Amino acid sequence: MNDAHTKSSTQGASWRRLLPARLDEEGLSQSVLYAMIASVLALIFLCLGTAFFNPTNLVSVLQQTPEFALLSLAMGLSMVSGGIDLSIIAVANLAGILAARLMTAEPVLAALGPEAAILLACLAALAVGIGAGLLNGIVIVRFGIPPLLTTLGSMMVFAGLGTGLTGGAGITGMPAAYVNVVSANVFGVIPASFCLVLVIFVAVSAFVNNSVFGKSLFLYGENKVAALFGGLRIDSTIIVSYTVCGALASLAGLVMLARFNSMKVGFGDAFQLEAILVAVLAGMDPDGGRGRLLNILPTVLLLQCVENAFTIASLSPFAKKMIWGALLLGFMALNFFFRRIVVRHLTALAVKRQQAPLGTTGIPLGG
Amino acid sequence: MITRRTVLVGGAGMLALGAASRAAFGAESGKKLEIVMCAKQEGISWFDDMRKGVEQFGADFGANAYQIAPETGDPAKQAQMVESLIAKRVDAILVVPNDPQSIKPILEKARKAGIIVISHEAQSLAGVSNYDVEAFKNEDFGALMFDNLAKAMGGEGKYAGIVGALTMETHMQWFKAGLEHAKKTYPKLEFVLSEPLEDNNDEKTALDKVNETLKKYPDLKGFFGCSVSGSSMAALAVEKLRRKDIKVVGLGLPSINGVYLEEGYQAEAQCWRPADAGYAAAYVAYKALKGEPIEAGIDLKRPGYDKVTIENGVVYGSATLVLTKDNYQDYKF
Amino acid sequence: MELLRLEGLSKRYIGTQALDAVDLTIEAGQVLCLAGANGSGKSTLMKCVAGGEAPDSGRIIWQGQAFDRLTPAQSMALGIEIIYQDLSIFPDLTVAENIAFHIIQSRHRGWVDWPEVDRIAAAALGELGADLPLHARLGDLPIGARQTAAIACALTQDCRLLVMDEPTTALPSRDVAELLTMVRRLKSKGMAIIFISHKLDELFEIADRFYVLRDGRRIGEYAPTELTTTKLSYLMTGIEFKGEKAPQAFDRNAAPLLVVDGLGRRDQYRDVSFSLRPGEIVGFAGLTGSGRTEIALTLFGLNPADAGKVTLAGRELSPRSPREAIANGIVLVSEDRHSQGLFARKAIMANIASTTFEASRRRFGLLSPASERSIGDAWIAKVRVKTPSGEEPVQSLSGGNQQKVVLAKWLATDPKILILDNPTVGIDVGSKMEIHDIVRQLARQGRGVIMISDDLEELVMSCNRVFMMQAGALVSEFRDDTLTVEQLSNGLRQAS
Amino acid sequence: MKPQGNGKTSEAVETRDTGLLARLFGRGIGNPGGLSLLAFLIVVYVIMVALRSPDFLSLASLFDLIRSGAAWTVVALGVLVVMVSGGIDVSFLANAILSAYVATVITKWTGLDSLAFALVVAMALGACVGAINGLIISLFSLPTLITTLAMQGVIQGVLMVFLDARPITAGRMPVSLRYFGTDVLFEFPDGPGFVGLSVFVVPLVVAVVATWYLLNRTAIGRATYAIGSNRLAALRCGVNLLKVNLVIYAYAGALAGLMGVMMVSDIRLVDPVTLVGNELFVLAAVVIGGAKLSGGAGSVSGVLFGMTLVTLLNNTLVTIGLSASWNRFFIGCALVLIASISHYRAKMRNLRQLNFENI
Repeated sequence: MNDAHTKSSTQGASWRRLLPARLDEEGLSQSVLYAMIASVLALIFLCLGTAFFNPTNLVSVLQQTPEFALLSLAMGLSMVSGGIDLSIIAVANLAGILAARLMTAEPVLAALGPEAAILLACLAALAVGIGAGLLNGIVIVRFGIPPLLTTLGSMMVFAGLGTGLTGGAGITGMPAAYVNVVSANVFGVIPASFCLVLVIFVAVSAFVNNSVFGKSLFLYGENKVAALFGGLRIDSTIIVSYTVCGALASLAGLVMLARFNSMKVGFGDAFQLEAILVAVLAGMDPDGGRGRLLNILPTVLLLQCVENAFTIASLSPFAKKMIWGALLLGFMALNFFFRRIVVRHLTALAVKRQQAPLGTTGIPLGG
Repeated sequence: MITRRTVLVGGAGMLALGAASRAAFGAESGKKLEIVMCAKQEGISWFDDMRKGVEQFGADFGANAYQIAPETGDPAKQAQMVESLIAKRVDAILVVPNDPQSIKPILEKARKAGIIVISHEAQSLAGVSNYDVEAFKNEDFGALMFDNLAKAMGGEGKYAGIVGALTMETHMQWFKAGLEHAKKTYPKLEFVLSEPLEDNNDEKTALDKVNETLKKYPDLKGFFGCSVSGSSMAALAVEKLRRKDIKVVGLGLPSINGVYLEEGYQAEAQCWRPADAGYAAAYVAYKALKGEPIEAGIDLKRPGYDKVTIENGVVYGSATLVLTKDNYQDYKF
Repeated sequence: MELLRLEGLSKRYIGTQALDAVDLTIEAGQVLCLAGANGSGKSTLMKCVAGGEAPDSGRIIWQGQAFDRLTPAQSMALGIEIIYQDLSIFPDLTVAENIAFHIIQSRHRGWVDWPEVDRIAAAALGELGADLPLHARLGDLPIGARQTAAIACALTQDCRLLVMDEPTTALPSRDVAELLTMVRRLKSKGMAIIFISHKLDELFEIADRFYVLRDGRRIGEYAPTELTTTKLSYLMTGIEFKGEKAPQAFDRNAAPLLVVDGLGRRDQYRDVSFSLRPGEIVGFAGLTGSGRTEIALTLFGLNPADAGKVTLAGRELSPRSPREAIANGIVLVSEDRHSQGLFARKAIMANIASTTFEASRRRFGLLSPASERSIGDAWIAKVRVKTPSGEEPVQSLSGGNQQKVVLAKWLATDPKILILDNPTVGIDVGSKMEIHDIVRQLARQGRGVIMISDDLEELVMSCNRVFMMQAGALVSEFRDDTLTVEQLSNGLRQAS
Repeated sequence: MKPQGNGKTSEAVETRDTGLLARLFGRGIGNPGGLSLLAFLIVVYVIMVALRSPDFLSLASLFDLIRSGAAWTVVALGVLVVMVSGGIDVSFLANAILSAYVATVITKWTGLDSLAFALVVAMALGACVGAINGLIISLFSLPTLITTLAMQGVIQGVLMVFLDARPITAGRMPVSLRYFGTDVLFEFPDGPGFVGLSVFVVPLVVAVVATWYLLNRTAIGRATYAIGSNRLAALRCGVNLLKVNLVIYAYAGALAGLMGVMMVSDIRLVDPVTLVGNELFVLAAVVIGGAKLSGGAGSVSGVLFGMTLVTLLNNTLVTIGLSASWNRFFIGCALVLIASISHYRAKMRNLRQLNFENI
């Protein structure tokens, strides 16, 4: 960090001294997010005390999080490119239904035995998620349909397919082995499914931040024309991003299947809009190009804590819905002001730099 | 730095808020038994009445009994709620599941945690929950519905019917038992559909489907509805067509179906009182918590539950209410 | 009669001081040509007048009435009309509605009278002598028609001052002549007209005054008789062009790097042939829309040709995507660096590394976290980007430094052929010189350079040869002794 | 975008569908190609249904279709107006039920048991809530989808928490509202019963005409298309974005209020937790009708066509003896198909014109 220019830029108004050394929207909204998390947790502590902050309850929060977290990650990932994926719940249901079918189908069990059948079912579910994501991505890229529209249509197609295949009925009675593995606890306390989520978050986030794919995706979200002119692999990047969304959704489906020991179209419908809310609250820019995927996890946990606290305090779930909506609106309004501050700051800065004398040193150009 | 300041300001606000909300929640209930009903969905009149029963029980027995429910009928949300209740270590969980199968693992977990679990409207959960409390035997309820239908139709004619969904356990039990019963008892009745219609418990869907069916089968003489939305919308459709010759029976609430009973668009409605069911379920949980015996013939202190029968972990009352033009006003739910 | 006076107008954006205390006066019945190089602040100045932008300081005085800023509605109510460079049309609306849009918004509030809209549109088009299908969706029509509609739209208003921002760029010469006739007629009716252009030759005959703007500052006002093309160029750029050029030494006998043979694309350009040797800088002059940029986009894989072939180092090539072009060593520094070249909110080093991370891909498509920084820092030093650190967002840089970042990102790919489309648009003189230096250095390293430019000096100074393009064809070639600004500008005048 | 500038003045105007459909559907707006496809789909489907059940081709079926689809179409028209401006609204159903609930309560409470009063209250409240949407969106230039999503939560919260809404059943509904849903304009005997044209056709026609008028005959309506088509150009032309947004979101809100009252009268039950969750279905119908998410395109006739298809699919299941299971699948397929055609065309056109912004 260059202190010189920061200092000079902060002389104007005293409030500027409150701002971080380098002004950028991402940093500001992240500060707000963590301030919000801290405040909400403090508020919950004030109201509920140990009724909320006890090990059992905290573990329970972790246990309830996995599918929601995976779906939110998928939603956040789709927002990186400035898109959105409304089909994730339908994909999760469809994948779960197929896995449930395979796990409970007599001929499969007879031919493969229970363990192999579970493995096959999981792979098949993943394949469904990947296939659905591929389809979304290809339609978006090839036909140029906006992602919102594509995934609205494909959501209906996938949910319709799931309903059609099952007649709307649930499939139950998963093998105990499967249910036990997913709902097991690591070290006896931490839910295995949450560990899985943690691993996936770290892996996806690390991969996106350090891979050609991730760089391309963020750059595409920032400016898709420049990405095209910059020779980035646009088509494959978008297709891969929706494929990963689909895969994450199918994982969420598998987790739900284990948690509920059954699967049916419509399980988790409520998560769809909540996942959008989480992603935006976590700082993912719906216009694309900005945000940190890893921030989604604390945000999901935050909302889950609120949800849990509301249940414990037996408050109306609609009050929770209202508070989330209001929080989101407030958060976006704040970001609006941050953007203004940043633009003003950069304008002042650039003018200052332009007026500075020309640089004289330089290394000769090499190949 | 912005973080620190925000936290400070936020913290001050929260202190105020926290104090206020603490006052609002009231003091912790201390040693009272905590019995929680997790209903299907918030904001529905059926469960509002059930809440009365649960709270009445709390008042009668000095227990901390209350009801919660998710804002949507999504089984995943309800499962999360029950899970939170387990973590809260309540003494008993009463549950009216949106999807009995999906909540099974969570109820098993609750049992493992030593919580008494009582289900309602979910016979398939018998054995998973400590007890499943039913207002009646579903088979009897279905047969009664078809008896009423036959009576209204004069024992002959074509009829059709609607359920919440073909995948809804209780509705299908009523329908199957009733159809079986009707085939044996009323040979002149004819069910014109291969399977009942589905309304997904949505009034608009029900209305459109019933309407379409009445148009397609103009010679229909009777209609049953296993869902409240189905039977009330069937009555409304009949009213819209002014076809009082079509007799509608089915599950109904005094508050919703009363008007149709009054005006003669619905012949009879039958139901059970949600408040009583809630009360009875809470009572069973209470007895289980107190270690009192739960056996056939005990009195759950509510009409219809004064002499329950027990079979395979299911507690049956005989709390069927048949609502007619004359008696629906006696009930306020 | 004085109509409009601007006093000390200033405006700055991220990256540039667009206007710096500008004063300007215009009277009724006067045609003022606002001259300046790209990025000199002409458009910003007019946006302030039209209410599209709010000036940071200064006053706008309209017939004695002073304003700190104008809103678009205010400006229109005063009788100021502007035709923007990007036309500001509504592609989804019909031609008639686009033309009569203001009338609908102001007069037809409660009941849009469509027959009258048609009449108004037809009348306005009639005045222009143009013929457009009134009920076609404007977005479906070619750019020329859209330009015509935009002008017709301005004519529907009770307009006292008409500002035209680069109005002739997309118009064929026939329409330019008609436009000038129109302008004379409007002028005789007492309307004031401001022409914004950096290609003023065509306007010498109608302009009453030239007003020259450079780097956001007023340079001066001149009568047409005081000026020559050369003098105007000097005033606009601040560079005294001494008729010298710095020709690149290159091996004229070397095997050509790029051979373009009979290249054509329907409706854009046809039968284009030329070759490029290592170390050579070939220029393309001509009007916007003459096919220059279109050829560049073809070579860059974004605009597949219908006919002809391209041979790169002896190998035939028809890139279907920028990726393919880049892989073959062809890169394009496009004219519009904001939308096509830069990721504005991303760090400088991320911008520079954006072309190379494919190359530094390691196992599983992963990148080493340090590579971005090392590539970024190296190139920031090489092209002398003025920044405290590579982590700054690229939007915090001045225009010239932004362009250096664009150059750096392409140089990082070690290209064989560099296509530059107006590489010094809207950047300050200092950076401009530096960029020219860089380009010459690149040529010395044996790369081929194609330079498209509206700036004739730039072409003369840098290029070994310059092609003149007109209506999709190469019409003449300038080299050696014919490659002078005078010759080029004569050629350009003939071409338009 | 400079690269657009190419010497194409001589290029012929791209051939467009200027047939009867195009002329019917207004001034080159919307997507006549897509609409003719949609009309074709509807006709084919009707023929299919009629082959299975010849009785289907009757006035009774038509009247049923109108009654059943009226409320949804009314709210879809509001969605259309917002979509034309390039926005998207998902709070309209929450708004509808809030408005209907409050209108019912106020009608009961004041004893002014008149339909007109209830409608005025509901539409006024709906318009206010809609205007709040428009205000927030304009003031902070927020993405419309997320904003209205948040608003949906807020509206539902206000309804359930602050107003403590509980279902109002048929017996307790104001008489005027009770019979709004069953009244018919005219009727004639049909077999054992009656066939009547529901009074819903009145608000439906009013909404259709009003929306058509707003979009095609008022300056605000044209400004709405302009904003959706090119926001920057609209601003430069002096279009007051705040005003237009306030008007269109308030209009959408008013239609939501109207729809809410129609819906509760239709099913004779004011259920505060109903409706919400069906937003995407309405959006789908509007998009099937040719509205573009990016704005600038969409027509009233398109909405009518889209809603006709969706309502037909929903209301013929019993007739053709299909379960509802595949319903969503078909609607989804229709959506993707129709969107593919129009967007693919636009993409190719943009590529040819060297416009890389919208591909």
